Amino acid sequence: MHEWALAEAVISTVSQIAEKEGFKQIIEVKIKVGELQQVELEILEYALSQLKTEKLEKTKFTMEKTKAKLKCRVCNHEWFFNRKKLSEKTAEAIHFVPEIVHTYIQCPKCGSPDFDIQEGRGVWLESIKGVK
Amino acid sequence: MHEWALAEAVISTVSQIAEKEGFKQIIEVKIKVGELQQVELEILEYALSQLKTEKLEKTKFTMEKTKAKLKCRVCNHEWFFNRKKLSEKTAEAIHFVPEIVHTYIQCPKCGSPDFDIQEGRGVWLESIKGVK
Amino acid sequence: MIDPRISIIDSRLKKVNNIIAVSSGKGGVGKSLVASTLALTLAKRDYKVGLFDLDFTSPSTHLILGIRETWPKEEKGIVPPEVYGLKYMSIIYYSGNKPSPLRGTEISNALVELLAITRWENLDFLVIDMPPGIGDATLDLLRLVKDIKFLIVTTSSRLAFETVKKLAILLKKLEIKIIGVIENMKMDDSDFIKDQIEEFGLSFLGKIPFDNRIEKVIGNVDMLLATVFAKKIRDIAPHLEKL
Amino acid sequence: MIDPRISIIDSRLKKVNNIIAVSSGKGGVGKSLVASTLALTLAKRDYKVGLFDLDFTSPSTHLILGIRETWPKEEKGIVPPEVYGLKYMSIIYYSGNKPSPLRGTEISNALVELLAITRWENLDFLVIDMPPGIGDATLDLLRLVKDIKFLIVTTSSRLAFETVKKLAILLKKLEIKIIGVIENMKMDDSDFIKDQIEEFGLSFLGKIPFDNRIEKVIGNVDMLLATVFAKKIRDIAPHLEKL
Ligand SMILES: Nc1ncnc2c1ncn2[C@@H]1O[C@H](COP(=O)(O)OP(=O)(O)O)[C@@H](O)[C@H]1O
Ligand SMILES: Nc1ncnc2c1ncn2[C@@H]1O[C@H](COP(=O)(O)OP(=O)(O)O)[C@@H](O)[C@H]1O
Ligand SMILES: [Mg+2]
Ligand SMILES: [Mg+2]
Ligand SMILES: [Mg+2]
Ligand SMILES: [Mg+2]
Ligand code: NI
Ligand code: NI
Ligand SMILES: [Zn+2]
Ligand SMILES: [Zn+2]
Repeated sequence: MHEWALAEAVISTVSQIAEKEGFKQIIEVKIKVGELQQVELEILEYALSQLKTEKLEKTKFTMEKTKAKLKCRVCNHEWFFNRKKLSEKTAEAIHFVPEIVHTYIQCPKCGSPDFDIQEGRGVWLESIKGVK
Repeated sequence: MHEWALAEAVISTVSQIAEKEGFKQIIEVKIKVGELQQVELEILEYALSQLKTEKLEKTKFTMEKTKAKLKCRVCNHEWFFNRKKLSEKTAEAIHFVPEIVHTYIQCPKCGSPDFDIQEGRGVWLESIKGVK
Repeated sequence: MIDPRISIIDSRLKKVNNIIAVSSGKGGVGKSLVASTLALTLAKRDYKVGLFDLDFTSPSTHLILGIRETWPKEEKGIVPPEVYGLKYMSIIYYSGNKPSPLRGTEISNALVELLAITRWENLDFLVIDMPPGIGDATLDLLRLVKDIKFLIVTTSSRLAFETVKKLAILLKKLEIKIIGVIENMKMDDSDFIKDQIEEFGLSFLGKIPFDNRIEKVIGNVDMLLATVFAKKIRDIAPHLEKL
Repeated sequence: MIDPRISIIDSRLKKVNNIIAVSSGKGGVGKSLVASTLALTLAKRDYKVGLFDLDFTSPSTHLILGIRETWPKEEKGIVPPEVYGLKYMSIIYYSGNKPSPLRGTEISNALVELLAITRWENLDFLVIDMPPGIGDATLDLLRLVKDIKFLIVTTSSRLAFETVKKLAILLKKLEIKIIGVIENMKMDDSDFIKDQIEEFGLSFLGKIPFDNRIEKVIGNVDMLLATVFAKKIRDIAPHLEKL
């Protein structure tokens, strides 16, 4: 359940932004969760609900999963990350440190480990709405 | 006059694309030249005219300079590269290997050499128009 | 899109009193051996100590310590397991013995991730074993970790020392604390490096002799701590206790 | 936006017969000393040889060769100057002795630039001195340079060899030619590394003894070529002439 740590990061960032923008209440926070990291949305949601501060009492957290798109830097081939092909242990390693994908996955076309995670890595804040 | 080498790269790339797209003639090539590298447009233009292949006989090369925008990774400060502040030798080093700017320039706000060249580095092909 | 991880790093390290990057610019000067032995030495003196291997493409400290079959706990983040009295964190938990061909952006991203999710909690010292070069890992620590202090390792060779000078110039310019410089694998008694270091305004922390029996103790902590190498590190440790 | 540099690299290297990356994964094993001495040795045998220092944040070969006051010519690109019979290229022409704190993306970009504008012309051998680790420089060479061959350097230490194994596994998987492995700074006569290398299906090219007088010849090519180190490299050179 290291989703908790990521939720703390979300709350801390949102609070900082609220401070900076002078928001009294945060209305909505849109979060994108990349599939590569296999974060469990329910756990993330639960953690967020537990970590809520005053300004975040009424906040609606929306979460959207993004597919993990990989692109080979050698042959330009693009493909999607497929968790099902991996062992439990490998999937877990990628869950903690998504870059470790370079240790376990190669370009299906040319075999290179030199690819770019173009989309779908980790947790991102897409937008934050608040009232002043 | 290492602009010649860059012109060769442009011609080689344009020719490759013409081949791939099945262009018989290239009508227009738009080139962006970043200020950081201080490429001399006249020399680049001259080199291109000398290196023209058959398919490129009637090509119009348009060139646009882009200001070099730097952004500090530590404090997020953004600023523009100013060649005039540099010695002849330093400017020349950056002319050959633009990344060397990290050796000679620091963020004017926080002093860090850890900044991003956001725009205005090197020679880029913006678009290529041709007829089949 | 905003990366939420950056803002939490500070609070993850809040209860760490001293964060010490064992660094050099040059590879193969003994950074990993110094970092490991120093962390063990401080732990023996009853400090709470963490060791974080940041050399993601060629990690070594797990070999030096002889670590096997430990794994971090997952508990509201990652809790580094305790090995030989150290809270120990390395990418090898995730990469195993397999190659991890990582570009700089990936090293940077993995580093941010680990800083954001690792719960070091209370530590007197967090010793960081740095990769060679002045690249993403070094620049990210400078960017993300407040009050980071550098412990620099060199050998007597000009090839190492010229690189170390570059690192020192950079850190000085950025007004980063340099604890001092260790001259490792010393073969003679010359004061050449010491003099240059002091002229440069840095503390010279000591000379560690070249010891060709060191290889035999790789992987055995008790034997490592019985070497001359470890004795010299014990002599240097008080410089850190004073921080 | 298309980067035009990539497409010209191939033709810049067309007249180079053998491109040899002296590599290791591990730092401080002697890559730079091997690369420099090997390049000099091949040049002495009347081959046309280039030496390209790709360790951008801690370049060393200019110190080993004792290079000063040379500068590439600008002639439809950059023409590397000839020093001691070698066409010699290094970032120090541009960075001088100053620190160059470069992230991986910047190393990659500078590497592409230099490959795109440097006119090596006819060469029998281009020897490339690699940085430690498996990072941007290694991945870019694999991406951009056809027919690149690797010469791997290790020491007898497990700390070096474990990293070297990772590099070798990676290269083998990618079906990249590995010329062989050199065991440097050898202190005893054991065949441990040799046996493991051969078991792994690689050529073992030879052992180079540890020689504590090497430091005195840094910067002096004639003296360097008179060492046991250079003699061993001469014994290894035929492996390259057969390529
Ligand atoms: N004082 C010393 N005497 C002999 N060998 C040493 C000494 N210090 C380090 N070594 C050896 O030198 C090599 C490089 O050390 P390491 O700690 O891996 O350096 P780095 O982390 O800087 O690359 C290893 O094989 C190590 O065992
Ligand atoms: N055979 C050897 N005997 C003694 N010292 C050596 C030997 N080979 C290399 N060295 C020394 O070891 C250090 C590391 O060598 P270097 O070529 O810089 O390694 P790398 O390029 O792998 O970092 C240098 O100080 C060098 O002079
Ligand atoms: Mg603190
Ligand atoms: Mg190390
Ligand atoms: Mg060729
Ligand atoms: Mg080197
Ligand atoms: Ni988890
Ligand atoms: Ni020029
Ligand atoms: Zn591919
Ligand atoms: Zn700044």
